[in-house]
Amino acid sequence: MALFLNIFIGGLLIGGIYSLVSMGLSLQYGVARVFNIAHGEFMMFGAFVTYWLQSLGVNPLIPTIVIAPLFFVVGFILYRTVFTGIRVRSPNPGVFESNGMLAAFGLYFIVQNIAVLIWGSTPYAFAYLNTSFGIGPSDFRVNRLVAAAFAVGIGLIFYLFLTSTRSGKAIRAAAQDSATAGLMGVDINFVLALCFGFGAAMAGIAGTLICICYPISTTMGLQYTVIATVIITLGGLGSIPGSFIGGLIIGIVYTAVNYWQPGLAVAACYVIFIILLLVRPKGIMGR
Amino acid sequence: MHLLEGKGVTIHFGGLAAVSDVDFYLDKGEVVGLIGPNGAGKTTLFNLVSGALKPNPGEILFKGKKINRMPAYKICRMGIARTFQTVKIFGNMPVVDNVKIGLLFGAHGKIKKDTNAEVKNLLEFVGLDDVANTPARDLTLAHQKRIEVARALATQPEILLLDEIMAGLNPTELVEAMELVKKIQKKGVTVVMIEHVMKAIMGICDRITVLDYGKKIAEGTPQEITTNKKVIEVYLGESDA
Amino acid sequence: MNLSNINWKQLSKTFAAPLVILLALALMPFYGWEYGVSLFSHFLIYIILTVSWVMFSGATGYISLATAAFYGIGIYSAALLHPATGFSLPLIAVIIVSAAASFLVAFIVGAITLRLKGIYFAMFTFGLVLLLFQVINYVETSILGQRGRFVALESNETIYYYLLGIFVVTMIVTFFIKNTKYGLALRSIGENEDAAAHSGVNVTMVKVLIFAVSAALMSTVGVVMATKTIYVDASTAFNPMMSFSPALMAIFGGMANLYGPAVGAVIFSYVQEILQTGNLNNYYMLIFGSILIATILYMPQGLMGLIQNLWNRLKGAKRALTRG
Amino acid sequence: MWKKVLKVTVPLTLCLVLVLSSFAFTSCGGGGTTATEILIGASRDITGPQAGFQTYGFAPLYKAWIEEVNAAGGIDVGGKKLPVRLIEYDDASDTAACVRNIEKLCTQDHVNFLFGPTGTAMLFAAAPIANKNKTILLCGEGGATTLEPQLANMPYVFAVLNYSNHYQIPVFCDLIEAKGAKTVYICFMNDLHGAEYNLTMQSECGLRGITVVQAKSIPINITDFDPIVNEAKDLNPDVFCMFAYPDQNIPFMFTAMALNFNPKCLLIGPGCNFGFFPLTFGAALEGVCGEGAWNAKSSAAAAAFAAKVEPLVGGAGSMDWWGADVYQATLEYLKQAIEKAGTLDTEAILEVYRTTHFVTLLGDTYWDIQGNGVGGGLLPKECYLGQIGQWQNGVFEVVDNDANNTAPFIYPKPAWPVQ
Repeated sequence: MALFLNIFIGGLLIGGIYSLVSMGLSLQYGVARVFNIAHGEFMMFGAFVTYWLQSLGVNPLIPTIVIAPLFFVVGFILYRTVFTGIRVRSPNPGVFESNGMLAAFGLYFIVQNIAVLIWGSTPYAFAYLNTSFGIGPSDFRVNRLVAAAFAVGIGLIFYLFLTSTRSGKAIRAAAQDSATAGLMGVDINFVLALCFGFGAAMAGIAGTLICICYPISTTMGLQYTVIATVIITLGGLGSIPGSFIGGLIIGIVYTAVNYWQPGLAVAACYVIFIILLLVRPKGIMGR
Repeated sequence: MHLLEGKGVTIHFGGLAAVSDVDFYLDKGEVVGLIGPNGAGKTTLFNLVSGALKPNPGEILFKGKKINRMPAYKICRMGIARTFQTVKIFGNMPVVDNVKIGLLFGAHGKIKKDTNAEVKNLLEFVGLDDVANTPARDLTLAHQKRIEVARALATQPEILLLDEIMAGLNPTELVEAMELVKKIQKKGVTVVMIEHVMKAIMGICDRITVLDYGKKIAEGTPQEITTNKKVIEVYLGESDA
Repeated sequence: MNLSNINWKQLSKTFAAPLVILLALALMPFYGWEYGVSLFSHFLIYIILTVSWVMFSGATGYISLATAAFYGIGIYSAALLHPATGFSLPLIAVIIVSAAASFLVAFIVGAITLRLKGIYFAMFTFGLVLLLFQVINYVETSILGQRGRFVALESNETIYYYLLGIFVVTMIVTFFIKNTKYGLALRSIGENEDAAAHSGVNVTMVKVLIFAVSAALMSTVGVVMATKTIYVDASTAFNPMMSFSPALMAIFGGMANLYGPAVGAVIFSYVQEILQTGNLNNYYMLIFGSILIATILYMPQGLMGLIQNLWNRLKGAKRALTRG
Repeated sequence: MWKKVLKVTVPLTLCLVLVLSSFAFTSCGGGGTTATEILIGASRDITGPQAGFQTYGFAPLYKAWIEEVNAAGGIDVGGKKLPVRLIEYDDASDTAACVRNIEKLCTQDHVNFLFGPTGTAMLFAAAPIANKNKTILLCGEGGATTLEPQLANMPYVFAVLNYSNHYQIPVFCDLIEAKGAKTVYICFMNDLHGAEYNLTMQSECGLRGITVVQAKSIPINITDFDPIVNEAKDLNPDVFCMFAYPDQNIPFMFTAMALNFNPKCLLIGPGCNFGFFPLTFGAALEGVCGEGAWNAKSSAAAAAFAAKVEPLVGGAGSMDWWGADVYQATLEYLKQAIEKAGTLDTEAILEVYRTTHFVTLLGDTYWDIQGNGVGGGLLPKECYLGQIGQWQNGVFEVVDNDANNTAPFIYPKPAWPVQ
């Protein structure tokens, strides 16, 4: 019973954070058609900015106020400069996708390298709300609860934005069919850049939450990108609820395998990824 | 026994029947027209015959042999070739190589002769011999459609499925295209063509099949079709092109 | 390729230069430049990996990030079959076994995954590297209680000649594929898979086969390199950079002709060497990334494509001049 | 046709240019043949995952030592004072790069000595190459049981650091056995380092009748320690061993504190031996054990060295209470060995290494030559200042059951402070 609770609730708490990490990637790939391998690096940068600010005595949740708009602008500009250029030059969407991914690889190297130059490659960690609360026979970390709640909150706000505002609807239209949306008077380059920006902002916020719960290092990004890839494949591309469900499932699987053999946790996620690609490549919420 | 025969061919796309319970047949040497409004399931039927899609339920027989579970390349090698509604050429490869692919893989052992000479013959046949070494993407749409025809013919087919090869052509090109189809027929190849250009259909086809909402609504000679009530109903409001 | 009407003059022109290069490379160990042998081995590794990568990914447009996985299979083959102590097969036998193993793995993986399009294929292949790393690491440390394995040390010259041999084989295979109907089929798949299938090309078979051939070549490099680094554990065998580097080198060099990938590989491995010994390694990834983005944006045909364009323009200008 | 010719000539020229430029590039690097200076080479992880050791490991010590030696005019070689020059290449913890660097250092730069690369796995790659090129390799960070049998055939390799069965774990097991510990939980990194400590711990426990309740391997990228700590709480072992790196040890500590897991003895390493541990955890570290060990109380020489080295490595946070003393001893021994040999001839210096005792900050220092006196060397147990340390009032006290002891072993460790 204790083990079940540990896995289930522990998994949900981790899954909440994972779903925020993957939501950004889902937007970037599902709508803007850029498979942003550097997603995890944006997250890592967010984490380090948070670390730096908290070392100056700021509450580690406060930096999100700065990080979100800052990362949004960076993402937006990046899309308008690099990816729009590639998009215009590509003869078909397939070529754009592969070239976009390769450019994202370039971005991954650059961002990680800059971070290594600034912070080196040693791990950083600090204690924030490092206490536990009990549910039945099990203990859980307060900081993870805070982070998961924060992640769910951000996800909800964004979901409302997508479903009820004009820009949100334009994004959803572009996700369905960017060519038609373009014909309907949606400025498609702007909307895609918007999505990329939102993706980057979410990565930044996710970085803050990761920083609260886990040790961070400049080389941690790719690992989270891989997990996020599995989650968005599981949940369905471009689907916010899909990212949530996928995140929670992966969170629970990850925690369960961690109880059994931590060495195989990432491998387990990957096996799920393989099975999924072969059985239902569209994902749970995919159309 | 018919050359090609379809029995109760059906396929669903997400609950929607794109082709539903269609029976059809082809006899050697004929030219059959396949018409119907947009979205009637004509191209889907081609996809089913050529192996891009698998019917469920239903079966397709080629010379009495079931082919509806076979992969596309095998169907091609057996002798059913096709062109595409939106041209699918190998754009960065020269025209010769486009045709050579069909000859080397589709005809697969059917040709003992010199392949280069055969490619040359085919290009002459469709009238592309003077642009043989140009990258295919640099050609006009009309020419690109002819590359597809040449590539399909290169596989030495018994049945050739032509998907709107006359759409978007100017009057001169149209006449040339009609000539080409007749020449193909003379070669002994059975032709099925999807076309919206009624003049062409009526002028060339021995027999016409009409599809609407995935169902076969009429079949017969051009004369029979033009007087068929159902067909007129379906085409009412559409131009008489 | 039509054998009946080979133009011998042209053939000699095509092959004269490669033979001269090959001869120069073969005499390398006799120049008395000891470190040169190591340096050129380093170049050869990346040339072979890059050319084999282009063999499949360049033609079909399927971006494979599994290079490190096959390279790692080679390294582990050497660790298991050519260890420092105990029963050891001769190196050439290990190379063959490893190539066969890699071919088999790639064949199976390819058969399952090559219907995945675009990004999914890339992610899948990259995941394969991580999966192999995690599983082998787990089995080695937690089940077998291994603390890494040791491979028998070979001399630098032996390693160099093995690599040179593999290089020649790789080039011959590439040349062969390019000039037979399979090369044509592979290109047609890259251009339009549907049309290829409906023209009678057994798309899956061609893709899987060439993918497996390129994987086999990649793994042989791993075998040879293992006899140089000697100590093998999962993290040294499955290094993700081994997946990224060949892709970048190929894109930078240009994939349109046979030499582009090789030139890209030499330039990049040389840059890496300079940065390493100048302790500017910190900037390697930065340079790597920037060049990657710049190449995709401004030089889509790669370095060789750029040179060719410039040359064509120069020639065009000259002609225009003489005409005027 | 021109296109064809061009296709061939361009790459050919490019290759040629590269080859020529590499000749030019390399020709300025050599020059070690005329003995006007003592050349020492090192392939280090300057930019990779182990780059931290450039600030708190072997590197700051050998850099300071070279500066000091050169300030005094160099090392006396047969009556002539020769300055020391260091050639340091970066390998970013990539084995292939490390091998290439060592080859370049030996065959092109003709270095007289090599300092070891960063970490044990790199050592495995570097040692055979150094040995093949007959260049003395003085290892810093890293050392392993697996290396021991190989040293018999590697006369040019000298490993200074203590490790699992040499002699940390036996000493630790003696300590906990004396206090009556009955059960142990082992958590280890699934790499060479972790696997060796795990195996040594298991066999040492077996000899003493201590039960190993669980031995769990963890991957290098683990982030979530809740499962491990929760399981350990259920099994309630007397002793918990964490054989991983700072990246894992720090989050483990946080988790153990948050979930209030407090075994009677906690052994953490490597990482616990570094100055940044007390800076991160403060009073919570009281009673936590680590591998090592030495401190200012070990000897007068150690006290002087500790005072000298702290500003060198950039403050208390970078103090290494495990290896710094032995790294320094390596350097002090090297200087005396060169002076005694009176030449830079490798074989002559090797002979000194095999036969001679010198006084360093460790006191009497000599090498335990493997392979019946013809192999490489390890430092014998008598030379070390300690094997196991325990944080007590901010000092990494040596708690070995012998003369090295600087404070009594605290068992059980106190409870975590209330947060």
